[in-house]
Amino acid sequence: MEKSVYERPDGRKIDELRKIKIVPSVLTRADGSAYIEWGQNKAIVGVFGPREALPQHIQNPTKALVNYVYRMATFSVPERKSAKPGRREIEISKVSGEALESAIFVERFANATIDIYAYLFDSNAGTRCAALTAASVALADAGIPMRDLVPACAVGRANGQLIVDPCKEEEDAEDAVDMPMAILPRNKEVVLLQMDGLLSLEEWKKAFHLGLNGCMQVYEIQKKAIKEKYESIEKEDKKAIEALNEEMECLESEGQNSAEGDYVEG
Amino acid sequence: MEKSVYERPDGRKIDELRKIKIVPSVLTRADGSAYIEWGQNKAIVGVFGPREALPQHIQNPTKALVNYVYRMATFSVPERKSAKPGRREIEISKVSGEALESAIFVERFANATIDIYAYLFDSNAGTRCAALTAASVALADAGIPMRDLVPACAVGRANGQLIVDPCKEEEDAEDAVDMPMAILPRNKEVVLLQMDGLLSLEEWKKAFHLGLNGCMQVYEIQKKAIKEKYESIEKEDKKAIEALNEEMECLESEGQNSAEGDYVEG
Amino acid sequence: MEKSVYERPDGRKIDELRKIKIVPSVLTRADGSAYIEWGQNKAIVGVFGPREALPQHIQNPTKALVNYVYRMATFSVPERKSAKPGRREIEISKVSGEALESAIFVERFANATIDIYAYLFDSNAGTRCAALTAASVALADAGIPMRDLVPACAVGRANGQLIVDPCKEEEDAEDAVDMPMAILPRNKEVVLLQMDGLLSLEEWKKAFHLGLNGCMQVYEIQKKAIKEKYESIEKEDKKAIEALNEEMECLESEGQNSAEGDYVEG
Amino acid sequence: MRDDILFELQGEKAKAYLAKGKRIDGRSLMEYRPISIIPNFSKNADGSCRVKVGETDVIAGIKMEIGAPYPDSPNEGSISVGAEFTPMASPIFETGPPDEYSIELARVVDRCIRESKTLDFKQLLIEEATKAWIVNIDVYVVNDGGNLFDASSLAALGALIVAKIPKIEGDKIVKNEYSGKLELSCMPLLTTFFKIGNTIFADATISEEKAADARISVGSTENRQICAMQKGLAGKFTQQEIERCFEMTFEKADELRSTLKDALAAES
Amino acid sequence: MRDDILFELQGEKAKAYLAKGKRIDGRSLMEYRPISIIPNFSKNADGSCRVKVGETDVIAGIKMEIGAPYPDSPNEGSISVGAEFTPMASPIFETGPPDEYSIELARVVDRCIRESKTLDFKQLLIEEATKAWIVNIDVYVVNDGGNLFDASSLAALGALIVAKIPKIEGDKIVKNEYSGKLELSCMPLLTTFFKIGNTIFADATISEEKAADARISVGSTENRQICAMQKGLAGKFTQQEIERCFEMTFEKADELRSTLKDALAAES
Amino acid sequence: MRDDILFELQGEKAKAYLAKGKRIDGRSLMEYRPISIIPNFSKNADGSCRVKVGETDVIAGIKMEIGAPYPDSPNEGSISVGAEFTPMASPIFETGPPDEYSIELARVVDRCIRESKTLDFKQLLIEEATKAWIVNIDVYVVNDGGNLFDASSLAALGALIVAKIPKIEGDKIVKNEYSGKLELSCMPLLTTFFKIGNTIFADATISEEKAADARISVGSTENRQICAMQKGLAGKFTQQEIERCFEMTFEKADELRSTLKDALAAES
Repeated sequence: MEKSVYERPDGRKIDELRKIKIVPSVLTRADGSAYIEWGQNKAIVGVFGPREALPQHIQNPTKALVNYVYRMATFSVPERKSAKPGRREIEISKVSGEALESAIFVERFANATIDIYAYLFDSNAGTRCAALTAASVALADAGIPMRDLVPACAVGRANGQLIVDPCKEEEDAEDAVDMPMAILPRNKEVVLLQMDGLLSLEEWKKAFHLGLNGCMQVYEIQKKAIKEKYESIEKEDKKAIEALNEEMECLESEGQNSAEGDYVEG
Repeated sequence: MEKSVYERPDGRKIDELRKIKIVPSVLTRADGSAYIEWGQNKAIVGVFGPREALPQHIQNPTKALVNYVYRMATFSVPERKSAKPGRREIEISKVSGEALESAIFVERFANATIDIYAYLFDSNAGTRCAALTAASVALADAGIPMRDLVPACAVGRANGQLIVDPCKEEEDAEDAVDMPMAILPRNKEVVLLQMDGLLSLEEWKKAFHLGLNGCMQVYEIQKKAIKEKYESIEKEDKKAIEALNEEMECLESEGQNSAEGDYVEG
Repeated sequence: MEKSVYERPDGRKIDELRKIKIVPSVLTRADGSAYIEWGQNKAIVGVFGPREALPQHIQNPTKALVNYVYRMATFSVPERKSAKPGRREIEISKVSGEALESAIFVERFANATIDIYAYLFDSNAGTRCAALTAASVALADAGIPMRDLVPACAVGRANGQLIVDPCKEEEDAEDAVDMPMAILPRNKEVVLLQMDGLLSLEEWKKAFHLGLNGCMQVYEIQKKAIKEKYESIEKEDKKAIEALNEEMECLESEGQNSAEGDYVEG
Repeated sequence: MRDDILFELQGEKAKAYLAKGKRIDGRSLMEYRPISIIPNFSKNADGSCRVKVGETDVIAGIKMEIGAPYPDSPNEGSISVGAEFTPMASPIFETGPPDEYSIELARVVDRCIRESKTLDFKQLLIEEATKAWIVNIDVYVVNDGGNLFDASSLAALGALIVAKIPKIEGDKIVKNEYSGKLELSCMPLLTTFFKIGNTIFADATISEEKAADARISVGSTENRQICAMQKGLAGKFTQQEIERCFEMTFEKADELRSTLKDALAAES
Repeated sequence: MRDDILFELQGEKAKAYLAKGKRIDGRSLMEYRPISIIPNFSKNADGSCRVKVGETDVIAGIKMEIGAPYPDSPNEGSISVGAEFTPMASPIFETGPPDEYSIELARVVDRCIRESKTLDFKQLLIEEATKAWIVNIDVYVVNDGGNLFDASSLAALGALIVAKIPKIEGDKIVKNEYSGKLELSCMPLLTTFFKIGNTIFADATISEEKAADARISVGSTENRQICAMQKGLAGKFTQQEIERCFEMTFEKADELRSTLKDALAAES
Repeated sequence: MRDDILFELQGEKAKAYLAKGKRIDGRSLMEYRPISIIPNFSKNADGSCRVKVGETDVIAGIKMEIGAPYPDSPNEGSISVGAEFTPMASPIFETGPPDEYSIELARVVDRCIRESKTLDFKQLLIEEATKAWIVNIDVYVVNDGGNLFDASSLAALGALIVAKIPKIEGDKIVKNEYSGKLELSCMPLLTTFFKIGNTIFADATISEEKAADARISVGSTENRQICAMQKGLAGKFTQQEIERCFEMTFEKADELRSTLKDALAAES
């Protein structure tokens, strides 16, 4: 897309993502799951629900709670992390859960909870985006009705150059900016957006454009992963197909959603 | 009252309190509240209730629970306090809550809780007395029926001299004694009494006399604060008056209480 | 039993237990209790229940929960222990509770819990066995129906010699092995078995034999303690006898149990 | 008391007003409520500031502590921001360890200060690799009247501006004596925008906030640099909506900065 | 088991008796239940003592640790008192972190020892500013038969009296060897008085305690000095009532002290 | 999802099969499910290994840290084993502090490694009394398909075998550089046997495990030494039953060891 003299440590173009591999249905005891490799990042996501929210006093009679838990294994980072969840993990859990909630038809499941657990076992920048990207695939795998998948991707800056999907080395640049984002691809609406670092308004616009582009690429990978799973299942299990079918319909047909949910054209 | 050669660091007489300012109704989301400045001490107290005590198994079918929480902000003390509540704060919360319970008609509110939160944002000795003094004003502001207000005041000793309302410097004296107390003024009954330091029985009697005297001065300041509020509200809000009116009646008429509550002439 | 050149630090024979003293009914507020001195080890055990398990969601409709809590006082060990329970205490609590559950007719008490609290106040090796040994006496004291008592005893190795009931000095030997075990004596079935250290299969068989022997000795001491209590009570309290009577019957008659419970000849 | 059901009803009303581009209290969409600022609220703090934005009431205080620099930046001090939603601030808060709400609040306030580079962490060094200042900033929410992010950011900045550096003798802090002031190179502030339906507005009251679909906080400096962003709640923003917020952010942050400056000038 | 409802009924009965100046167990108002004291209950403790007052049963143990003196008292050691209401002590206690009951108990026992100045903290110094003894006193409540304050105070004092100071080599404690004993300058003890209706009495049983309106604990020394006070529960005391307690406190504490001395003499 | 009631029904079925000496999935009583092993699963770990045994899925990772040796073994490093049952592993796990299940799992895995003496703790010393390696081994349970002890033990051993020792410069670890490998003198592994009725079998599925009366884990080495034992659950074993398990343990552990060796050979 853009040309630049900046050479990325891993030789990627500035708008090129690292290699991403997504495998749905990797766990047997969760209702849905997905494994993701995103560069060095490795995450497993398990989904449970909709199931009764407990204790009762946390139940919401108008919608399902979305409980997202993001955790990093002690050995997943260069310096050993404490086994106790840190404040960073708690903040990421909160904003990621809110991002997913925007995609789920939560209003269909009164008093329920949808629990999403995302664990990182290896990491190299961009873990919250990797986990979130896997999470909506796991939700689809669990047959939970969604308006859309939620692809995520970070944009960064290193040595004056805006780049998509920065790696750790780029994240540590002197002038680094880190802007993780996630969208609902159909209308390109932003459901997660955070930013660290200094940007002018003009730079922000360019960065946002790069990020949107990255998210759309991630979206294709998500859809392909679900489709492959769908095809492999087709030969084995009639019943499971129907649930996924419904999912795929929901993701591909546009006009229907406004009628089904509270979706509003942005 | 007494004459002495001892000169107090802030020039006060031995039976003279620091400057006290009480403002009721400073919070909008609590049911009642008060702000107090007592020398350098600054506290805000918020009251909620009577409301249902939860979880259910803590409910008492014969009376309301009184849950008093005393906390100091991390920056309210010379050396930074941990954000985690300490054992001192927990002990003070317990005895202060018991002191207030003696004044509240708890038997009228089965299965309920009355929650009182007192936070100190600046301090210089005597914080538990300042917080407790503000708390009964906040309870009155919340319209919670009480037998009496609960003024509090500490007595101390420094350089052989008994003094009322010691400041930090006096609290750190070699021979320091610290005796915080709180009373129900009408019958001068003691509802909070603690003591650190060495005293003979004779000294204790003198100290107690000083303390009673201090509490009675605090009582006048409490009543004045409520009265001023009452007058300022009168012009604005008819409905709120009635609740406070009931409070003030309860505080000023004596004969009635024995009939209404389980009050026993001491 | 065996002869050896190894001399034990306290002069005991290799199959000789330290002095054990058990006193049932030492607490008045628990439903059952026992005090044990086992060498330097001193433990007090209190039992509550069967009582309703709370919160409700932990209840099991088919049997009583057995909640065993093993704790060491901060001053009970050579180096001060933190007041917070450690991982060792939690593991011992789990396996000891499982051992006792095998003896209790838990299926008779749906939705109930039986809480067993064992505190060590002095120690010198073998504390889990001492606590467990006292616990089944305390359960009997509480009148909780059991298939059998649960005597416990450790086996160890020091300087190449297998020994019963090792003391601290023996536990610290270069080639030390520590194997605590507990049995249901009637059929010599193992209900607790743990092992630290290196053993060949042949050594293990010898060690196990020593341990069984030790447990049977402990069993006699348990029965004697209950019997003495029973006799002393006889003179005082008619009603209490009946409960204990039932206990003793249950422990001494064999044929009956299969009919009463789910006991299976091993 | 106004209980939570009442707030929900007010939320519905707020929604109806906003759909017509109006607000219950008569403010325009991008107008802040009256702001009052009390710098140096706590004498025992090394810096402190109480800020009220409408009914919202927060108190920030700073304590400087001596600590060891992080191994990977041996010549730098650091900051640490904490937030406590006191249980008196709202009928629904509870005492207890910091929950996800207060953690998010603290981390976004921290981000705005840290990423603006207003504090030169190298100037917080006392002795290479062994001693540096840790600037502890704690924000207490005393009354939650909505828009806690902006009020907390304002209070934290106010506290930083008036903060003094304790005097050191040997390894210890000398009580009540100071060796100078913290130097700040700019005045970073958060401004937060809320969305209900298709309406975007600033400085939500608590009833508006409870009815809001989405929220975006933008940290910026007087040099028109964006230094932090945080989107919150389960709603979504289009690119145009976000850009609209950015256009407002510099203007609104400038307003807040001049209110703060006035309060500081009045104080001294 | 005697469950809590049973205790409440007994409480009503206790109330009726006390209204007539009598007690269910026939004691006079200021009479203590039989006391038994076992010093050196735990060999691994540096000092320990088990105390039974009627059905109440508590065990105190001491561990001396080497720690750094507080910066503001570089030539002093310190004490630290903890209390644990074990769950076997009563049907209603639960395992878990120390609650307000055990914290109050520990702090009042601590206050009585600390404020009496029976321990000279300067004598606990090992090396100025870097090493001093921390005297950890932990009290375990094994059976709650009422009046835990007095029983715990007695057990803590007993443990202190028999406590030995570990031998040090270099920076480490040598196990099972001691370099001397803790020196105490006096024998501070708590005596607690309870109020039901207008009756004041000492050493409440658990049923009396559950029925009590108010409680006051007074710490005193054999020199007739008051060193600690703590009023508890939601009742109230008049000045005369408190003075009446003070008059009794010295007498009752003297009784307890001589019981303790007898037990120690029997031991050695 | 297969919910827990479904598992219970399957448990009943498993019981019926086992009573006839058979298993639902057609395995023989002592046969393990297919095992897949991925060494070096995490690059940021100093050693790591993912192990699947049937549906059971666990990931072990190692981080070496520099710490002070224990005072009573000044020339030794140490190991520390943790286990986390992630909430995705089963519908009934919850996030939170390690409970008794994960603590037991971690401690038995630790025991098997530690007591086999496969790691010479003296070789973990960096500098006497002040610096030594602490080998942190953390096991994450990702899917609980039964028999977590054996899978976790296998993953921990796999991680240890591939573990590298970080390079040190001065007091600090140099990131991504290594000075060598951990040396192991043997390959200790747990094998766990379950009992339903009078049938003893290995490698229980989750439904078999839920129906099991008793469990015994035996740690052993290729030298036919037993290095750890742990009996679990509320059932009981006779001496003959235990001896039968021991006879199987060496054979089964040898099988697991050769599976592990194959996986490691394939990797390099």
